[in-house]
Amino acid sequence: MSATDTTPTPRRIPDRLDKPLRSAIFSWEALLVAVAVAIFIVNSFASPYFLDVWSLSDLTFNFTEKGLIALAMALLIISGEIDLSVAAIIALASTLMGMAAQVGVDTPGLVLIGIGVGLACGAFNGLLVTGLGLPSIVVTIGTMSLFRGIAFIILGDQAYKGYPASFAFFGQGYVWWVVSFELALFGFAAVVYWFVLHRTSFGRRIFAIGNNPVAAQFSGVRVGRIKFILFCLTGLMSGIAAVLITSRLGSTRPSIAQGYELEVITMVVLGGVSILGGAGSILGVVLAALIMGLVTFGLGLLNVPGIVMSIFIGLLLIMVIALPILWDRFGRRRLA
Amino acid sequence: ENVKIALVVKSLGNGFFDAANKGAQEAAKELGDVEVIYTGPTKATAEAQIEVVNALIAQKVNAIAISANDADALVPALKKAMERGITVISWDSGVAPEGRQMHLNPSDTNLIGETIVKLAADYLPEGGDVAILSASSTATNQNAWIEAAKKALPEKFPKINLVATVYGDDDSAKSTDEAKGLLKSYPNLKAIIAPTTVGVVAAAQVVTDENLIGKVNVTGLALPSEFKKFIDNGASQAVALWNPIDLGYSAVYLAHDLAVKKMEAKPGAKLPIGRVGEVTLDDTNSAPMAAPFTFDKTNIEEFSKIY
Amino acid sequence: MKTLLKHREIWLLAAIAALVALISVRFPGFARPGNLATVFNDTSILMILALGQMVVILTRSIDLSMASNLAFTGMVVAMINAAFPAFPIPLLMLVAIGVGLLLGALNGLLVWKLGIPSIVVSLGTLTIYRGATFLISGGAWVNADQMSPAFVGLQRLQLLGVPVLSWIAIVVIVLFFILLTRTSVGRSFYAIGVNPTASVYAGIDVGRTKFLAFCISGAVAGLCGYLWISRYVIASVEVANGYELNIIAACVIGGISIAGGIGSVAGAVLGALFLGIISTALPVINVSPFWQMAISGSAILLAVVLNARGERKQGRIILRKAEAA
Amino acid sequence: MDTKAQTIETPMREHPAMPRMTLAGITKTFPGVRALHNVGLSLYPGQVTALIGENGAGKSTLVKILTGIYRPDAGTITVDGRQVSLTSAHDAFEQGITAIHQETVLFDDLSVAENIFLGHAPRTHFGTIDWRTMRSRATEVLKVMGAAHIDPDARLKDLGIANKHLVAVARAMSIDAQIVIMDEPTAALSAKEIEDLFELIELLKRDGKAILFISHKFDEIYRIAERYTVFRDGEMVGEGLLADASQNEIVKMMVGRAVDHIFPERHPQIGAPVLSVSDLSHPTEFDGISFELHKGEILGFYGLVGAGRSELMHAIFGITRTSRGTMRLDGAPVTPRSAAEAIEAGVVYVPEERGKQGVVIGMPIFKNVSLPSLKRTSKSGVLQLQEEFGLARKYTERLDLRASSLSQDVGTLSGGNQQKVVIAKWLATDPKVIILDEPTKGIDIGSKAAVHAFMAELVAQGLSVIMVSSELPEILGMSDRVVVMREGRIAAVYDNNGLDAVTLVQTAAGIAA
Ligand SMILES: Nc1ncnc2c1ncn2[C@@H]1O[C@H](COP(=O)(O)OP(=O)(O)OP(=O)(O)O)[C@@H](O)[C@H]1O
Ligand SMILES: Nc1ncnc2c1ncn2[C@@H]1O[C@H](COP(=O)(O)OP(=O)(O)OP(=O)(O)O)[C@@H](O)[C@H]1O
Ligand SMILES: [Mg+2]
Ligand SMILES: [Mg+2]
Repeated sequence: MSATDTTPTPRRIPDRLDKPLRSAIFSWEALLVAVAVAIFIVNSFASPYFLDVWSLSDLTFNFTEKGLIALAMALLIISGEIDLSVAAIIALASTLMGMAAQVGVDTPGLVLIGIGVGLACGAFNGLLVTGLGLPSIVVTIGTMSLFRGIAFIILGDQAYKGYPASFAFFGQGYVWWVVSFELALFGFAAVVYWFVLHRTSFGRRIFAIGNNPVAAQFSGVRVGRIKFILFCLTGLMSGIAAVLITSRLGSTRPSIAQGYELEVITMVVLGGVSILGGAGSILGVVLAALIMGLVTFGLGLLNVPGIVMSIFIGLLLIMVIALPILWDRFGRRRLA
Repeated sequence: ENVKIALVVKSLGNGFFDAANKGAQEAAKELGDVEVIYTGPTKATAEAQIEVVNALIAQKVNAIAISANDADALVPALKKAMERGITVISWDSGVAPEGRQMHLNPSDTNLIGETIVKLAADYLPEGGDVAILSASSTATNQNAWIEAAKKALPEKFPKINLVATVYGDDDSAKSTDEAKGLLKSYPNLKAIIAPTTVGVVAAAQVVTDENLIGKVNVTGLALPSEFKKFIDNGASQAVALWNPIDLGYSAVYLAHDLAVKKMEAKPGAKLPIGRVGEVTLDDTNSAPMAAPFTFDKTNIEEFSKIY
Repeated sequence: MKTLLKHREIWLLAAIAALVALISVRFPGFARPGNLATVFNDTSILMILALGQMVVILTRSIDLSMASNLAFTGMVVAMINAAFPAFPIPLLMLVAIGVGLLLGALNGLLVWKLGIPSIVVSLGTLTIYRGATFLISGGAWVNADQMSPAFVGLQRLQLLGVPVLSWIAIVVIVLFFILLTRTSVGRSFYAIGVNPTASVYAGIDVGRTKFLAFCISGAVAGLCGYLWISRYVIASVEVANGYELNIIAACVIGGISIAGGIGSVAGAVLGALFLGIISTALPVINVSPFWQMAISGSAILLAVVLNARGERKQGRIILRKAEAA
Repeated sequence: MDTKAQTIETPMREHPAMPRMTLAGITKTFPGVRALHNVGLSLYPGQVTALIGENGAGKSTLVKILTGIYRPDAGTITVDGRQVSLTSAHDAFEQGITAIHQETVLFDDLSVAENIFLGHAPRTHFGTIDWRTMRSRATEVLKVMGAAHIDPDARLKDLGIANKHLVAVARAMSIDAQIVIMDEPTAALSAKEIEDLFELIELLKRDGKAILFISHKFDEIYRIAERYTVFRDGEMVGEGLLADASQNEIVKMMVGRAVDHIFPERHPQIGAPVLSVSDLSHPTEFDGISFELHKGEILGFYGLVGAGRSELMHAIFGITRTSRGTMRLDGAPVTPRSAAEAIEAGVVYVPEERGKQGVVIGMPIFKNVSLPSLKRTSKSGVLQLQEEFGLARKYTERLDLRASSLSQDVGTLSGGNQQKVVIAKWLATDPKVIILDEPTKGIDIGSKAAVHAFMAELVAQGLSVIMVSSELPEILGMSDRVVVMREGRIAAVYDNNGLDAVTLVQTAAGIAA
């Protein structure tokens, strides 16, 4: 970044200075790829069972549902907001699907209900945040209790089961050989979200809002409307995740998906999305999802308790963010 | 090549399951060719347990013996395990029949239901109000016991009046709040029945703290080592439990027999379990291990050293 | 300033009084002083934690790791007590505060020296501290039987008819009151929350002040680690799992602005009390406990909406003078 | 605290032999901007030194260095003969330096008393803050300043901008300092308050304090100061006794050339009304605003700080909701409910706070330029980078933007070049009316002239311009007509022929001529 406007430049301003390769090599995504590959290799050596197509396929279930939500959450966090109620939305959507299943609603209807409830919950969050101008972190801490609370009121100590047989496909079915429906859906959604965030004017506006909401508003970006849409999207993805997880478990309890919100946010932050908004990429989030799947599954194969895995994830989270800062600081001191 | 049997528990760190693991290791030694993998999530949720099951499937274990956090949610994952040729049984807290080959009840459900009420009734010759403090509202075994207890009440204990059932989620803070709530709402409460090792400790501590020793009797299912203090101080007269060591032993023994000796688990089948004896499967392919054993002042000292 | 803040707390107090009155209709004994004292005692730990969290929130940060810190410290003191029952309890409490402070300082250092956003730091340490709890204990529980009578009994001792736990809460409340209203450090927590740039101009080291806030929330979490374990007489990895959100909820209900700079000791205490009453009263008045979550969720939303109204900038009334003229 | 002891022995006003504070070789560079280069300055006890320079000359930067907010890249600071290093605001207090900063840096949610005493509050015997003493001392300080009407218990948020500024002055006065720095202290004050402030300064002089006074107003400078130092483009270009220098000489030092060459020659071709605003009102900010803007016209908006001009423009641009009134654009009624709608209608706004409202720092130049035009540069919502680069190049090159590439982060550009990006962004939307709010605030001389020339070019092409400015020369040099606002209302509208500065100032301040 040695270029400044003090040096006289020709009247013609180039589009960009050539450095795509260099920046790609030193990017966050490259760091994550390196971490993912390293974990993959370590896993292959540590457990003889790891390199097996079915193992690798089962591994994906550890992250697909959370990953789907993380895609939308990434957009929301890039825009400078956050949604802590996603897991509670899953609980409520799943509960209402269960209710519907009890009265004989069939698979397509159940899917619609799950997604619809998710969307409605997202819209409720969005309305409170953008309509009343409340801080999203507090609003969604509130709705987190509210949504799951409603699920508890409806279901109490009961569980819904007896979903139609065809409903099992979403969480347990395979599209082709070892490729599960969940994985395929995640892959498809990742491509869609990548396209939306990085290739459309909507995505551009999300970045603008995250970097400077006021300037974005003064540039004609409808900040409130876009944030509202992002809350709806996050709700929608939570609804989809609710369909998948309900189908995978074949039953519903109000305590379903407890604690998912923090895992989803961890995934997003690990993926290089700035918690302060304005920066991030879908590729990073997908890689982070993969890393979390690899770590949890790999350590699971070694029968390491889950809690130890979470230490690893926690350390990874802080280190991956701290390292570039330390690197930068150390580098600068050496130069000075 | 050793036979790998996974003993999957509701959550790690629970004294009850640690004792079961002790029994499992004993069974492994006795059977000779068995390697026991003692595992489970740290959080007692079905989702976490499914991840554990998936990892076990990938390790191609020969058998899984699971104490489930949720009777239904684990079914798909365990079905997948069975499809991949793994023997699956549940023990302690059961799985719905389609998710396992057999279920080993620690004891007869009706017998447990009756016993927990009896423990309260024995010390209430005049009768009175009692309440139940259970674990999580989704815990299969607890729900079955409570059901059985309610059935036994009118016929066998007409003077006992069950006023409430509350849930402490096997969380000591929540159980404490619930126990306090019970004492407040029902000033005439004579006994709290907690058929869960976490809840029973919380309830006994509350009774101790509120100076209600002698007025309210805490009873239920408790590990002697964890509960000795409250028998000693009088907060509780007696509690019951089966032997978790035997339970772990039996689970591994049965899993081994089904996996290696290819015994078939079908209604009416009689399956031997080494030193513990023999069980007979009922028409849901489940079987009780033994009658619950009662601990009181006379024997708690001795058993608290064992488990 | 005074009047507006006072209004906020008076409203909350009124809401609590209404709640108590409502409960008394169904359960007449509830409003008895003795019972209210019990409610206070039952809510003490949440109050203390909320005060610690408040200090951090005042500085525009957040500490998600308090509950994990509590679990870790609780396990440490429980294990010490199990291994050395003779270890004096007051000293053990100091150990708890010290261990908690250390963990808090670690959060604070990462925020101060590396400038990582506090939500990321504490999200990381949330899992790390709980994982560390598992590592030091090997996953095993410390049971009632392994704890010494003094360890368990201290907070239950009655002093002037009030349990020591309540006294501890009272002392902590008073200390926080002094800290936040009578010391320059306390005022600088507010200052950097209200306007970090102006704080630099006023000679406040913003990073160091945030670090101190995290040290305080850590120390408080450590103290509560001991209190929690000796109260519920079981130390396990799962202790207080997810409780961080209750603590934040108490702060939010108490009118502490998540954007920093606004909040009071009375607010935090009343916010905690509100949640405490809901959780202790529902079982008492026979409302299914399954309603509890939805009720506290609605309370949070209501509190946020009302507080946002109160904080809304009034706008300058430059026209008033012109109109009068 | 040995500075206190020395106060007493230097009461001499007539022969200030020793400077109280001396700066030498101070250099400070920001990314892309050299704010100060090898400057020096001396302050004498009992004397006021005026620091003079155009916007962006580096005056405030120097103040921030003296108060420990910024650290200089090079140079020395000597106080009472001892070299000191100022690494935080706290160090500055300890050295007996206090300042009224240009922007009020105070705490909205704290009380007035605390705003005055934060960081140096009086203590009780126990070392805790003594609120009672603090309140009474705040009352005292405010009274000395002639601001007794401010309640020390009021929350700062609830004060008007002038009163806030008085609190900032009170804060500086509450510190028993030997060196007092005032960065444009009169900008937000009314005539009476300015008189009170000058009395206060006389008092401080008599106490032997050394004062640095920054102002753009020469009458004030000649009235209160003994010495002057002039900065131009971050360098010191002259210093001496005011008694020896005429205003013209000083202006020449400041600007480096004759003043009347700054504004472009114009031959306005005024056409039909484009924008007519009638009775536009807001509950608290402005009331009953009616005016017309014609094709090819530059309409100046003048007023004192806080007159409500920016708020009015925000309303016309759809950011703020109005309570009453109508707007017509080319005869058709418009009621923009968002900036997006205003832009669609053809009204665009170059905001006053460039960094906050103008550019999206963190995004490259071309993305900033295309942001309001994304509908046109993308195909059914899909970005077309080449279109964007094309658009950005067309307009930035036309404005002679200085940047190394279009992918450079706007944050790394100088203020003037950022302003060009904002203007390029709007030109790309093909607007009818362009509102410029303080278009040359904080812009260096070269860019300033370029912006003015460009404004002239725009109207020559048939656009209409509203220019909000607090700089009289700019208003007088550029506008065809001038609207003067006072306290949220239009005080007068003048044609700009033979209009003089005095009339404008008096109208803006509400003083009868
Ligand atoms: N924090 C900063 N980062 C980058 N550039 C800065 C910063 N502060 C000031 N500058 C630049 O340094 C130069 C000097 O600014 P400064 O505020 O000192 O001017 P000034 O003489 O006080 O002007 P004015 O009369 O308008 O107040 C300007 O070009 C300004 O844009
Ligand atoms: N009393 C006040 N309290 C807080 N903010 C104020 C006050 N007066 C003015 N401001 C702020 O100053 C900015 C400009 O205000 P406004 O539009 O009223 O004045 P203006 O005539 O444009 O003056 P200028 O732009 O020269 O400051 C706005 O952002 C406004 O919020
Ligand atoms: Mg300045
Ligand atoms: Mg303005």
